[in-house]
Amino acid sequence: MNPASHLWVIPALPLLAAALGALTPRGGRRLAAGAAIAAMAGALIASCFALHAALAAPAAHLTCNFEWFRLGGGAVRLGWLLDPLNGLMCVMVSLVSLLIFIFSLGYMDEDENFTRFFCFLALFAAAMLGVVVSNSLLLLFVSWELVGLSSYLLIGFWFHKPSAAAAAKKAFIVTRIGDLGFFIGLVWLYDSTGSLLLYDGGRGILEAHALAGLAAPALAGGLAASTAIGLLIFCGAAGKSGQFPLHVWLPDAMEGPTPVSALIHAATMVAAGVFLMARVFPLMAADQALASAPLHALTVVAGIGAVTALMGAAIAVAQDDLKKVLAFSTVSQLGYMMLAVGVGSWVAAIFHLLTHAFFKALLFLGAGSVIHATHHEQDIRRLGGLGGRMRVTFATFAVGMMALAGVPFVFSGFWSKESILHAAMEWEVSRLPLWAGLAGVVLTAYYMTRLTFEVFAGRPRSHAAEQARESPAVITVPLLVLAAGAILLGFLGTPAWPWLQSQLTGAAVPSGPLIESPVLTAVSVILVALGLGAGWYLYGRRPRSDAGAADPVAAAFPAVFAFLAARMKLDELYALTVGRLSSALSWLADFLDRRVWDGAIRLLARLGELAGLMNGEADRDGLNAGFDAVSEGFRRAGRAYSRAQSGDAQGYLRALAVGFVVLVVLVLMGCSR
Amino acid sequence: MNALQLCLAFSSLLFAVGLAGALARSNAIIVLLGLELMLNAANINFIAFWRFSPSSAPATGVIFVLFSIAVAAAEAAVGMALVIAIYRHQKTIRLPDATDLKG
Amino acid sequence: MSPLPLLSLVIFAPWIGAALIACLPRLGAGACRAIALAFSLSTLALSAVILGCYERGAAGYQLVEMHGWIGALAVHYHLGLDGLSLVLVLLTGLIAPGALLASWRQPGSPRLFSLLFLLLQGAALGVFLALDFFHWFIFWELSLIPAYFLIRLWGGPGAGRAAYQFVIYTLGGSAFLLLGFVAIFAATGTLDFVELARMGADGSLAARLAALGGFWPKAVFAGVLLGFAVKVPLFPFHTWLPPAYAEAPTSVSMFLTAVMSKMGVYGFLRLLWPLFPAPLHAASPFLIWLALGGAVLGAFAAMRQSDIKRMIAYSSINHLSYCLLAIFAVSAASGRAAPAGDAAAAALGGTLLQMFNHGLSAGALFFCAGILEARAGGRRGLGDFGGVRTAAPVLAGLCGIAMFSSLGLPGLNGFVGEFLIFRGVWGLVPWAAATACLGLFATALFLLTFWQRVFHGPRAGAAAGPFADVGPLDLAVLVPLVALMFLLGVLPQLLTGLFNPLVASWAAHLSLP
Amino acid sequence: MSAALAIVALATLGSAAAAMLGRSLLRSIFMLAVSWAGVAAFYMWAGAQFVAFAQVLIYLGAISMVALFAVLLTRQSRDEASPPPAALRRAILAVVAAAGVAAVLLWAVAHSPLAVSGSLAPATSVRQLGFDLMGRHAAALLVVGVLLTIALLGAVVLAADGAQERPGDEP
Repeated sequence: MNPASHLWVIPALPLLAAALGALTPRGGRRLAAGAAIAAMAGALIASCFALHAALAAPAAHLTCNFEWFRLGGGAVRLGWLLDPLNGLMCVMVSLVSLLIFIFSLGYMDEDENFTRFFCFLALFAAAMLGVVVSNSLLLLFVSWELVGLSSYLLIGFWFHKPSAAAAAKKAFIVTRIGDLGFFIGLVWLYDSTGSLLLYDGGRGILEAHALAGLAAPALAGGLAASTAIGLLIFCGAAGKSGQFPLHVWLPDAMEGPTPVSALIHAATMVAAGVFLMARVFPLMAADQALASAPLHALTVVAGIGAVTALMGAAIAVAQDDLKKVLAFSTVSQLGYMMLAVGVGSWVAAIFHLLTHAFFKALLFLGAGSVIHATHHEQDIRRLGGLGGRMRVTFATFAVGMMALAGVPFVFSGFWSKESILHAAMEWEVSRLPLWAGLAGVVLTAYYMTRLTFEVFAGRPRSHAAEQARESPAVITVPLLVLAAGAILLGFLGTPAWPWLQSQLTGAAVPSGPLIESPVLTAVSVILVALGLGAGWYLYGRRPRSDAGAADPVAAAFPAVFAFLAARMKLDELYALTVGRLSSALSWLADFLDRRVWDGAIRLLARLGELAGLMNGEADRDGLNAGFDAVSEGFRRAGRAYSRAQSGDAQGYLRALAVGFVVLVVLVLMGCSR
Repeated sequence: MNALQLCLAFSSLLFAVGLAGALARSNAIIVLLGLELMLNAANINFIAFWRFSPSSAPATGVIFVLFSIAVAAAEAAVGMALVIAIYRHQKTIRLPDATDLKG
Repeated sequence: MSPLPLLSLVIFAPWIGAALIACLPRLGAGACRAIALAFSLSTLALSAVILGCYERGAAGYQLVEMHGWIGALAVHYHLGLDGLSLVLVLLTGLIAPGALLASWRQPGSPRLFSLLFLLLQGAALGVFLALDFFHWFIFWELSLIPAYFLIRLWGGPGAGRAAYQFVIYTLGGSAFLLLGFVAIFAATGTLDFVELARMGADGSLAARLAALGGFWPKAVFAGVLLGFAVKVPLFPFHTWLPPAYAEAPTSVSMFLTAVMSKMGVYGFLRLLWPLFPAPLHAASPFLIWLALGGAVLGAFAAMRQSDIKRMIAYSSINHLSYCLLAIFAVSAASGRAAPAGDAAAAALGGTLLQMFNHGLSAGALFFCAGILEARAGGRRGLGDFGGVRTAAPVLAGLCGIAMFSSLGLPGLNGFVGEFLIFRGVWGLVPWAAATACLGLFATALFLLTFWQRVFHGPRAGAAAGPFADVGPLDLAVLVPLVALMFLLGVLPQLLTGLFNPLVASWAAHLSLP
Repeated sequence: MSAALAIVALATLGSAAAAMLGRSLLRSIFMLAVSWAGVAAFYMWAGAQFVAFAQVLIYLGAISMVALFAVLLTRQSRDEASPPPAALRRAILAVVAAAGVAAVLLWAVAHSPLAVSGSLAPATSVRQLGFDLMGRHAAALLVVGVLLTIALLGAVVLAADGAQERPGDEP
């Protein structure tokens, strides 16, 4: 029995819940939420079974392909795929989703569109699981776009807020730009291989036969088709995963409810791009064999990843909104993952993806707990002193913060980040990703310390913060579970016991010493300590006294801080370039339509009228605007001619008759002469 | 004068009558009907030439007349519609009053 | 041959209904509407019967009816149905009753409206089923007259002008079409599509036209092309479309965009391409630019519209340009040493799917725009609304699904057709596919802007006061359409199965004479 | 034979003249119908039965009816009589012009060498006519069909209510 043939159950369960939620009237809160949570629990159990089956044979790619529809002589085929990568992602996604669904019960309790919220959440989970389990790039793309749709719906969940509506649109449009690249890559790939199945018993696009064909230097400049296709697919991944320069939507997406930020914009959806890169890694790496190619796809990925990692971390330093800090931190961490893929270690990327999913979901839910307790106060300058009031939240948030900062040995973030840095160090092409990664480490530790001290230390700086009380169990229990995950998950992939690595690659990875390269580890530990120390020195030593006080860094370097706080002005840059360009294009199209094409037709008509004028058919309406200038001369001439026109039809007829007679007589006289 | 010339004379006279009517009367309907008479006169010519033509095999004259009648029908329909339109605008169908197209 | 003349029944059933309404002058408004709806639904019912006896594996014409008619002109009463016609008949059957329901509460004489509408429906069906130019052209022209009056008499403030423009423009186009076919008749002595397609395939049509004079083959091709280009419309012959669609009453806009715009594409596939493979091949590099112009500039022009219906009209131009792009790309590639059969099959299959899908989504969008217009007392600017989703969540949901279907969201019907078109065009003319992606981007941009301004934000404009959600009548139209969007998005084989043999045979015979 | 022609011609001309002169519109139309019937009789005389049939059908059947409708629909028109001097002037000018045309035409007819062949009417069966129409003249037939359609459309448009004519341009 092929376990992959039952894989469709995993996305189908939440999809059913979503359909149920969509048809439930507003009052059916229990039904919608219950169905969604039950479906997620079912999906989690099914995922565990799937993972179990996948781990039984880690090297085998279990597939179940089927025909979607016939077209011409061929057919479009789709399929499901099961291997350890899928299995782990399934479990992670469904577990995090389940926890966040439960969290949402408490967080969204007062919202009047509660049922709709669970419907969208379930739709998202279904689509995300669809991305994970599909064995066809087409099916993956379908789910991919549905993920985008549910993200759109959830960011704009409070659609009556104009900012939320705008953020939702921005997210959809920006990711769509990337997706169009993905789409073209997909179409290109389909055209050159005739299939979109990843694994198909030797005929799939990730298998040797197809890759050999794609990796030939077919394009101008000795580029391989696989390089171009890989980069186009990377466009999609970059859009979804908030990579520079398509990251601009992610901070705005924080307009959505906090569980949404945690689930979609921290743990799962944004990681889908990294997952995609890992999934099609053989394709991305196909051009590595081509030594003469001027550009390798993975080099670009590594470069973009490094830039994103550094840029995200730098911007996060200067944000004042609790969720925006976390959002830019997500951007930065996603950059790390892409960097890992780019330097060839997709295993490290997935390792970091899994640990990041837990600790970032934890951080967001912790932030959600704070926001819930303070009645939607998100400005860190107006919070403060919550450590004593919300002990569970504080403790779990601190765990997440330390995992993210990479505090050594205990927390999962340390291990996954070390493996990325290690991979970057071993990359032969360039050292820049490593330097960027190390610079990111110190910034990460610094801004997370700043955030924690601003929110939890000192004394309350607003009424809302004074009133804050610990959140109910439905919120804190998921926090505790995630905190446990944020600590324990790291031990799955330590160099001493590389269980995760062996499973993902399907080949036994020999266990080595706990610390692979002591120098690198020492450097990164020192950097973490430096970041933590700097954060404590600036924000922890003397906590901010009131909300209006200036940030110590802003006081020292106002220009730099303002530039970073304005997100490096990238949004403005986009408004000036892409926005201007598209509105100019639309103006041009509209102008062509109204003036040129329509004008050409009218000109034809007017020419007819002019001919009429010359013949005396004076048109009372004259000529319309737009042609006045040209036609004024004709009009005058016509007016002169039209003196003869009395408007008396019978007069014309009479003139005709007389003219005829006169003409005949004249002709006859001419003949007879 | 042979028979063909008689026919042609007949048509000429009919044409002249139609023309006189179209010129003399001020009622648009009568004017239009005068035009119809002139068309009829032209048709008579076709038939006459066809009837007395040296090579009588092709029925061109007849066919031409058929088309001409069709066109006349179209013309009459549009003409009468015009009359009604003018009437609606001006409350009269006197042609001497319908001089909006005056230059 | 089928014992029952099914196809004639399909065409003439709406006309029988129209005659019935015309003959019963004392009919009340409700009875008129009921009769019209019943006869309009007949198409759907009959196409269900046709589906029953339709041979899915065959590529040729089925249920053929052929009777001698005008011997001297070699005109036969020749009807036939293949996958292409069947898809369009189904679409007509779906949209026409919906459009009638959309007019249910419309002021003005329901008697005349129903009568004209049924005439229009029958004429459109005739165009899709006739296989002889003689009556095909009669149907083609007859469809204009009721459309004209429907726009003129029930349209908005600018309807008179828009209707004139519509009729004059399309009549002008079809005059060239007619002249072209007169020349074809003079050259070949037949007007039968099947016969002419055979001649077109083996090149004898071009040879005979050339025998009339060297300039004729090109002139005839240009004339026929112009006739269809105006009807679809192909950029830049599209300027009649936005005012006509915008000023027409909702029901007529639905029918115009869903069915009548398909008549032009149908003409391209049924006549222009089979009859003139070589001239079309020669012209297609240029025509591809025009189709791209429609796809990209149409979408960008839509972005600038402030009138919702004009915006949807421009999106129609954009969507139909994809169909034309696919046809031209296939034509450009035909005759190559290695004909890309798979890509051509994808492009053509995508075209047929896109025709049907565009009918569904644009029809539904126009219907939603009509609801908004009715609620707002005739206003339909983007700025006249705000926060409608708060006031009318069900309408917002249904309209949103139609919108996402229109912008090609996977999982809904629009995606499959667009994917296949792009996949095919990429295989044939890659740069065109890449350029056309700009249109996809702009479509998303303007549709989401529309959605944001009308449905999101605080309640404003017409939605500030009491604003009713959809009623049962609206649901009766929208729910089937939306259900089909989901169904065809997941199971496109329901549709592709009908025309796949046809597409396969097209793709297999791409050689030039 | 010429006598028959003369009678038909006189009747036709006479009724046509009466129609053009008559005061009453209704009587004019009636006289015109008579005149058209005379033309039909002429066609019969010339052996073109089918044309005669068409003449009766279209002129007597259709055009006279259309004219009648037009008369009835425009009943409220102000009195036909123009101020006498103007009407008189127009009438005189009309007669002069018509007489001139008639004179020219008659002179041309009388002085042209018109040969007459065969006193027998050429035999044209309706069947043959049909073949001709659908065969050699098919294109013209199509064009005329379109013309009629458009004329019909135009007539309806013109006669339709013009109240909503020329609204403002689109925004």
